Amino acid sequence: MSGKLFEIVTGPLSSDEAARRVAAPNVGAIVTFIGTVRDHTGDRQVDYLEYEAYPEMAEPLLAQIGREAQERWPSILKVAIVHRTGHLNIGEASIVIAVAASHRQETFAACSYIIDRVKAIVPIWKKEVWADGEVWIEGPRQPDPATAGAWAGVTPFKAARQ
Amino acid sequence: MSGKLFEIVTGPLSSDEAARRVAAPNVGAIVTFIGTVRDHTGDRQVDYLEYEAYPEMAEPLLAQIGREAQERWPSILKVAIVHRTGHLNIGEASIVIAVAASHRQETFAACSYIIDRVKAIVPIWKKEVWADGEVWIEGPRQPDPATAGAWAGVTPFKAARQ
Amino acid sequence: MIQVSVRLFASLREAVGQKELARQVQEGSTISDLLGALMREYPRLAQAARRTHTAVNHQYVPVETVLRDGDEVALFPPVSGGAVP
Amino acid sequence: MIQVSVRLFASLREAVGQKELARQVQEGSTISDLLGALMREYPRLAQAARRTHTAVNHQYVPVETVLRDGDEVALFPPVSGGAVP
Repeated sequence: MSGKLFEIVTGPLSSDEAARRVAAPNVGAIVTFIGTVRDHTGDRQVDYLEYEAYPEMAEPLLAQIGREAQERWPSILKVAIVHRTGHLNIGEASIVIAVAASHRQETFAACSYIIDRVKAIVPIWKKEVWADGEVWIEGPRQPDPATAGAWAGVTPFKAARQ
Repeated sequence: MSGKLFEIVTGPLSSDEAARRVAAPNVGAIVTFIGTVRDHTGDRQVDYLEYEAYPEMAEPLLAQIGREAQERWPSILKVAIVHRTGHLNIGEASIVIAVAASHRQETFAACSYIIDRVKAIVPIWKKEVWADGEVWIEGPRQPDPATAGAWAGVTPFKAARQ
Repeated sequence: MIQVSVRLFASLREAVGQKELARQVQEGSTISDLLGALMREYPRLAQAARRTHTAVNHQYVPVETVLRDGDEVALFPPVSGGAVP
Repeated sequence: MIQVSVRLFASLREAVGQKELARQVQEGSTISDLLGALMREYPRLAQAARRTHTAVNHQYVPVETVLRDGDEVALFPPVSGGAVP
């Protein structure tokens, strides 16, 4: 992994490495979120996942989500979001988020906001592969201001061009 | 670091290592909290910190806090809390908490609860050392049911013996 | 006529069998027009693309958006980066 | 007389100049009695121990707790593991 704050990568993720991307002498609290591949979805046994991304669009959207979090919680000093694509086995991390601040108060809410937004608007897809089949997991609907989850009011859309 | 879930250690901390302590095939979300040494407290410039613990009492209390979190949020599968003691330089981690669940919903609240409780009841102290002096930082008061912070109602006290 | 590139992802990519296409369309065409033409060309896309998301030059835009020469159009299913947990 | 060990931490440890003491006290003595005796023995402890927390055998207990033979008594300032952030 490089030192970029918002990145789509193909290799293994590390929360220590993500924490280093947001570290600074005035930082006293870092919250990280690690999304890992579960062996099941509901009652279905999962063999592995395949993640696919549209990196040229995903990385700017990750950066936008970082800015949104800092606007909502100005105490947040730095955010890093790294998403992995390709074949991921059970237990491997698909995403690592790191949120840094001088004091911890707002770091948890900001990190929770960020993972919700990533799942709502960033063009990344996953295919579940089982012993006897596979399926692309689709999000619930087109992201829009009314359907961006618990954090409504922030839209990923630009005004339509004419 | 070893594989213990609740531990006072003297060497460097790693959030990846803490996350591995709580990893399992049915885990899909891990939240970690990393407390790091800031270069300042208010307007005071800090050189380094000295952490001291009462390990025989601290480790069982860390385990108790883990159990409290799992009682409050039954979706939490596993908790690890590792605190470092001794001389810590700016930027080094003094505590790492890892909270694992199948789904992320309650992981942030549980992790926030845990760090608040650690600071309220676990016998660990820190001394701030500056260029021209030092001071032991003291918590606000004796921990008791009414003063355990935002999570009142859980007391660290056993009934007084007669 | 104007020239656009089309990026396809996930189930839509599999339905078409390609990651990227180059197409010429009439000036004034919308994404909707382009999508309709592609569905006629790739019948399996019609199945997969019931809930297609649309972006132009890395920005989400409505399907009514008018295309311009050189646009990079992206067609993909609802994002699931993913969904749960 | 009964025998107890005393563990001291942070500012209290520095005030006494030792991590651990062994003391004999009268049967029926409380932590409060022990602390009073130690403050007379170590005048600097009286300064440092204004807000002493007390534990016996790794459990927080009130200062009124009666000591038993073999108890490990701990005296320490409010915990700060730490305070901020």
